[in-house]
Amino acid sequence: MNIEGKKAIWSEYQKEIADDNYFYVRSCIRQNFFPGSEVAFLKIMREELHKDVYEHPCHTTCSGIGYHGDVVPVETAMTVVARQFALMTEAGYQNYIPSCITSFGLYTEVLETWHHFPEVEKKVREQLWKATKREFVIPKNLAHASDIIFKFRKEISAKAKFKLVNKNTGEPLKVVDHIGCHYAKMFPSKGIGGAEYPYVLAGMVEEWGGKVIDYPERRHCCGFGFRQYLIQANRGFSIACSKEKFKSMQPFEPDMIITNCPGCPMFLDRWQYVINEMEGKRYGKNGEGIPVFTYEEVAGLVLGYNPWDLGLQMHQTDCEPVLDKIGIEYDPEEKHNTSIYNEKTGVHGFVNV
Amino acid sequence: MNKHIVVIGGGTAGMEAAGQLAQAGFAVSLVEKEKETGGHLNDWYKLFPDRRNSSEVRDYLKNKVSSKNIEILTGTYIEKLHSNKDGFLLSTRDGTELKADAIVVATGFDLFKSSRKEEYGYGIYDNVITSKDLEAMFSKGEITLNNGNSPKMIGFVHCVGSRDEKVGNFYCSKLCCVTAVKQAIEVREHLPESRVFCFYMDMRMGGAHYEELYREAQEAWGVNFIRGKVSEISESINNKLVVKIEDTLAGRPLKIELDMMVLMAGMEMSEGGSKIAEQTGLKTGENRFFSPEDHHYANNISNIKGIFYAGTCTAPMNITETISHARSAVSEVINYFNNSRA
Amino acid sequence: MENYHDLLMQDIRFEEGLNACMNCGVCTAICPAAEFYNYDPRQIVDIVQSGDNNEIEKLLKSETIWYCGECMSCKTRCPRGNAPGLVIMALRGLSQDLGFFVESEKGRQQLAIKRTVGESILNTGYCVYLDGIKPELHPEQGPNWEWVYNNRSELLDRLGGNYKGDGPGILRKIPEESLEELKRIFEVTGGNKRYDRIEFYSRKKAEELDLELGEGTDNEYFKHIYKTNNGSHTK
Amino acid sequence: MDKFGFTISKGRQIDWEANNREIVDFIIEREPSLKSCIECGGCSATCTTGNFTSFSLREIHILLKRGENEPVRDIIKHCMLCGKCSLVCPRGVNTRNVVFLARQAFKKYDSYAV
Amino acid sequence: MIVMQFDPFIIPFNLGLYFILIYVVTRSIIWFRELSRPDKLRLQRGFFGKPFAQSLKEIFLESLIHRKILKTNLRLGYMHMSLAFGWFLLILLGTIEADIFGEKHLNAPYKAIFFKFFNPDHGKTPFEAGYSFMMDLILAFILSGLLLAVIKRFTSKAVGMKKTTRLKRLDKVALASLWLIFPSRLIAESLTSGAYTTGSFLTGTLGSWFATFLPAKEVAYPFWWLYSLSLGTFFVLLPLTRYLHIPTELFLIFMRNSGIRTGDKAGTYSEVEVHSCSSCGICIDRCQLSFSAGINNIQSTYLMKSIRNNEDTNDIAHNCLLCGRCDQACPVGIELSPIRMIVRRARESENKYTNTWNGYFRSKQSLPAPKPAAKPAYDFLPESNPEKADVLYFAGCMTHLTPSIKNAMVSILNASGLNWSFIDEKGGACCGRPLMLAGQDKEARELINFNSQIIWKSGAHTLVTSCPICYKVFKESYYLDVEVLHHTQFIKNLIDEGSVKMNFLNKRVTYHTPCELGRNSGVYDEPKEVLRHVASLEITGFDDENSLCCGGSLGNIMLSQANKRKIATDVATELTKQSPDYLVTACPLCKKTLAPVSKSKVADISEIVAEAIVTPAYTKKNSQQRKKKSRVSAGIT
Repeated sequence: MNIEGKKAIWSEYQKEIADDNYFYVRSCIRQNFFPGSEVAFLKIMREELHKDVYEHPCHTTCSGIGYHGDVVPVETAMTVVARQFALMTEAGYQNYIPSCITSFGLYTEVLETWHHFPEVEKKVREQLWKATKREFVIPKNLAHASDIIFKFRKEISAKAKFKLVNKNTGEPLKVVDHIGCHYAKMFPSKGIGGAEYPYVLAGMVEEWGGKVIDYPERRHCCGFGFRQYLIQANRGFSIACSKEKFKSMQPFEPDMIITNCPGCPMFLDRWQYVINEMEGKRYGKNGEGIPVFTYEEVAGLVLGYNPWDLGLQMHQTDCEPVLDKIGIEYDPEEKHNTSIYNEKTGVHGFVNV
Repeated sequence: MNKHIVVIGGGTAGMEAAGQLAQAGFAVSLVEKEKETGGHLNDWYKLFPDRRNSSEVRDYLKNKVSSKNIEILTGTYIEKLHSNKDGFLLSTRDGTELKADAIVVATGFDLFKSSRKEEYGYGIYDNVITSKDLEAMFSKGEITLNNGNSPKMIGFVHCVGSRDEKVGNFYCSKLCCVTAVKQAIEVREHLPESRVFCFYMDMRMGGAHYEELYREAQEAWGVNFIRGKVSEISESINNKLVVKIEDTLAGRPLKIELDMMVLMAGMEMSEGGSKIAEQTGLKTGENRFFSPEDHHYANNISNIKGIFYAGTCTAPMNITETISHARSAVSEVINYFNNSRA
Repeated sequence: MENYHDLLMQDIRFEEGLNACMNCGVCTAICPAAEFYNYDPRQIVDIVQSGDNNEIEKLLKSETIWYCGECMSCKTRCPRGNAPGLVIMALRGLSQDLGFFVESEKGRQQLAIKRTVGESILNTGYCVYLDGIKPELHPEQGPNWEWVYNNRSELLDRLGGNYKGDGPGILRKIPEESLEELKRIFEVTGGNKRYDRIEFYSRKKAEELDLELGEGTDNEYFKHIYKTNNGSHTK
Repeated sequence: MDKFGFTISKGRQIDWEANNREIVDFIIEREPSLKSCIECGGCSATCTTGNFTSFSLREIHILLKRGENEPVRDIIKHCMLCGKCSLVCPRGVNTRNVVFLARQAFKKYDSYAV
Repeated sequence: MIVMQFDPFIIPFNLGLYFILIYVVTRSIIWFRELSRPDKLRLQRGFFGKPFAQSLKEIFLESLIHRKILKTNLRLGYMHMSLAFGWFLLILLGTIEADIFGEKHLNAPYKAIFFKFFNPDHGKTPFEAGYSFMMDLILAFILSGLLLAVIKRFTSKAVGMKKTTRLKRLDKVALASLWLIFPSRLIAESLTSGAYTTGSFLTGTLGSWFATFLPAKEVAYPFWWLYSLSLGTFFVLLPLTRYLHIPTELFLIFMRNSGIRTGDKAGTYSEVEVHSCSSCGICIDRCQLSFSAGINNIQSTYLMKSIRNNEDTNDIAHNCLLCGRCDQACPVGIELSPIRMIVRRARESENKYTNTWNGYFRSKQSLPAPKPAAKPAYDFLPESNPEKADVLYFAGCMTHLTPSIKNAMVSILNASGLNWSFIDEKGGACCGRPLMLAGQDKEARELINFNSQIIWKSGAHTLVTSCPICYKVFKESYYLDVEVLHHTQFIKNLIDEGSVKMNFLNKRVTYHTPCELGRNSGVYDEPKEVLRHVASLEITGFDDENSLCCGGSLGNIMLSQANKRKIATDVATELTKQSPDYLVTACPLCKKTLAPVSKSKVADISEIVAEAIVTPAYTKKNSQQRKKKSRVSAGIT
């Protein structure tokens, strides 16, 4: 493989990202499954990078899961999105950063549609007014939270306490990057590095000392497929997709997976357990499993945060192998022992002044 | 006649036009940006459909322009071109100025830059090559992978950069199909043990003896034709190319591992051509090629009096068409002067 | 018969998603659903663009339009700039509005999505909310999830969440007035209408199948559509 | 698995490497004219059996070529060997013999399996 | 003068003779036991009665005189006759000679064969001389034929044949010994005669000449050995070589005359036929694959050969048009096409893949039990409910590819004023014949049942087909109580009844007899009569039994399009020599095959008739009304 070729492509997909004053919008799924990640994001932005990130207490779901579950009509979804924009406008912000890829995709789609069909935007404004008496200005800049971390990846590595390097061998960790489908597949120009060779996570990994591996099914969907997971009867499809990816990455013996999507890390994490239950197959080098991380978790680890503050204890596939390789200290006792939790002070991320 | 004509572009069309003009008694300057004339012919080893050696045609053209009436300026290209009442003034990069009573634009085409088709990984995966790269291998006489081994499974992707809105080309380059078939046969000749696959959307064999060549490929060389557009190419850990395509005739996705994939790069308006178009205000079409006054009966005539088109600067053409197009350009030049005298 | 093609044309996504298709199959080649389901987006687009309303009606009642996972990989590659995924979304919308969705096993599942995600949006302001992700309903979440679920409040506290709290933060309680706004948006923009239709046609189907359909998720019909897979969908 | 309420779906991609093309090889060895097929579908259009079912020789041929033999094993029996297809084939493929040989091939490789 | 009674050189001959006698007896017992019960009875009845006399006559005419060969090819016929009949006479008269002139009556056979050796000075008296003259004459007769045979071996043209059969090694040895018999006898007898100055114009003259420079007596002896040896060898090899046909043919004749036929399964009769083939090669010359397509390894004689040798018969069996031209010509009267069909069926009826006659015929019993029959192949065919009608028209697959014929038939049927219905108007199931031709009877039966249903339910009394292929199967393999007519016969009836008026078209036409209609169904006259009724029909020299096959026959599943075209081209050229206005045929497939390669327009009879038909408005109207009425009465609208 010729990396120069990729660099050439990456250079063609530069994306405009605001430097400060962000309006942060949470992700339903990540709040449930990766609360630590969103907390870590805010901590990094505010305490490490000293950026102004505002979170509005009244923002809600973007209804994206419902929209892609096809129970929420497109007009409704657009208006819900419009309301979020209105909150931003009212709070005096212009740079919109969703934590969720489905949301990011939805926002991009909505903006594109409005751009091509102004009459639709007009209608939505009317409906929003009718329903909430709110008005909005279209965001000046729309970026996904992972774009922001990518933008500041160098600053983060400057403060880093660890590198994505195997401390025993000195080899860079082999990292598989998994990009949420709705990050760039719909609008390649809206993703860093484009749709075919996204650079958003690869950039972080390289910056923090790891080595990204390119495997055939790199672009394959994790299989969430909305209704395909939400309904039990359809989950055979969902898991089959992840299995394809594991089968394809296995020969490369990756040390870890990094993702920027809400559902993907949860599925890639849980399906490893289910596949093992169903077929007795464990992936990763000598079957230790392939730990799956969100980009914030990785950033947090690099910055030396306590794994249990990042919520790594919520993973089904143990992350300890990677922690050991990197040489991160952690207290195994602490992992599942809630009684000593309250003594510890959490990384309270939502102090908002 | 003591008229002076400048022919821009020393490829097939330019050389043929220059030669014909010289025979008609014009003084001709043939301007070629490369170090030698011949254009894309220099990159092609054998020609479809008869698989004759391209040098034969090259020799024909060389000898055509070996006339005292023709001054050949290679390694130069036109910086400026403006018209005044008594003709045109062209200045080349090295500052020399050329007067012309008429101009024949024969700037030809550029091959589509296959790296723009990102999902095919040209320039990223070593064994993804273009039709041009393959021709180079043919003339070297050996087809090898980057590790020096000879490939067992070879694929050809048709329509790379043609009929593809994603890269801004809506049109069909029309010669890639037959080129693919020709090259597929040649590969089988070189590597009798190999299996060859052509991945096509439509087989556009609209030329003399093209269909026959297609049939030969099927019957004599056992080339496999799979209808569908290749969706993506990726590399497995043992450097095999994993190809994803729908076998549209079976209505099922198909996954196949190849050693080598050849991209049939389409034809695009040449950069040189586009530059001239910008400078002079010569009309170009939606496909970015020069658009002649009329596609039926005046497809050598430009929107500027005294400037004429020859060859693939107006649309994809094969060599036969290019040469006759160049000749018709010359007859238009002759008419032009006859009428202007009268 | 209704002119389904015209109805589809009214859907903005259809207009975005369908220019002339040349059946190159690039979408099917990359489609995860086509990889596992008896599914071919190319053929669906071909039927839709044929404008043959008989065929489109069959489509609206078929299983096949429900296989797509809406990953939109197809949109990336189409040489004619189509987005079969968007076409599918338009078809699904129409199928629900006309009540055709209950004619297929996969289509009937829409009720389950409405009752879970759909209602969660209006009642909690989240598409999914922690308390609803019960381990017994989600064995695939694994044993560790059971621990997470049972210790969720301590865990969230430790991680710096704002579980059911006021103000901003992880899993905070969404203010009533915000939920009210959502409800009104759904009212104004036809969201509720969609919900009602799903309920209405599902009830009719439930009677037809003689399955009891009460509120919520704990009833025969819900369990039926949530769990049945007649195995005819994959190879 | 009951515990989860679903099983992992099997892929339906045509996997070139995995498939076995002995049936089509058997046919082409004895009826080389099949190599010149251009998938025009003329045979399927005129087919007497196609008048009653979705039987399509064009599709069958493709499946065999790809080594997807199982779906063909039974369908191939639906042909009535009336020979109309061989009369309409623009490439002069002896389609009737193709079907005839396909049936033989299945028999042959069956009985080897026994 | 002492007469020797015995000499060791006769041993080879005796061994050979007794071996072959024993072999023939045992072989015939086995065959008889393998006969089916009814055939046994037929044979027994045949043995005492007219058939027996008939057989003897036939044996004389065919096995000895070779009348059929003489008819088709004089030189070849003469060759066979001289050898067979000549040898027969030689033995007959030889025995008599030995009986009269021998020292006692009823001698052992060798006495007759080697008479000269044991009675060297025989032939002195005028009567004796006269007799030995006759013997010499016969010998000369044989030798003349032998000479021809030798020449044929090296240049088959010499006996007026384009191709001759190829031999395997053992056959060559047998052939050599056969060739040696008579020359050696000639030389032996001559030398003996020379020594004793006996013998007649042949042996005598030759002998006395030998005697002038040879010790005739001594030299004679080894030639008597040679004579005996070659006889012995020939007899021993007989059962192992194609020469078995000589005795086998006798059985064949008896069986045939007792009314036994080949049938559709392998059995004694087919095996007797297979062994009766004399490899004369006449079938090769008759075969269009040979003279038009240059395919020379699949003709019936090779089929018989490879069956005898247990070789793979698959390609031979299937690469044949089944036009029946060879059946017609076979001098031994072997039912060649039926045997081909047996071979085709053989491989189909076994679930196991077997491709030699042996696999099917001999080791039937040793085959594993057939797998449980697969589910019916055509269960997708819908329930049929045809409209009631008196006359049914079944166009058939091929006619659907030639709409002009279909339309012609529709207008003719309308003009007929009959209450008719078009059962496969929207395209029906195939008639089943193509499957049968491929040996797949079981499958064909399903289609036959399906079509029978339709025909029964329609309550019709007549079924008209346009396609001879359908015609043959409807007539022979459907169990229907309707009259099956090919449209040529149907039109003929219309003409006879005068129910349809036709103009005489001022057109010159030639007629191509479709194999399935002519040779294979015996319908020769009706088409020609119909044609004569509407146009001036010219003969082509390829009429009736001698008609050619268009090449498109479904009988041959292996023939390439290119070769089909070659055959068709030759046929078209022959039939359009006198450049007629139309080359007319009575089969859609023939039409489709000939049309692209014929100089003259190619048309089906029905088209010509439709063109000639005079349709007064009323007939049409009436027919429509009647049709409607009957529909209503049948409760269909």
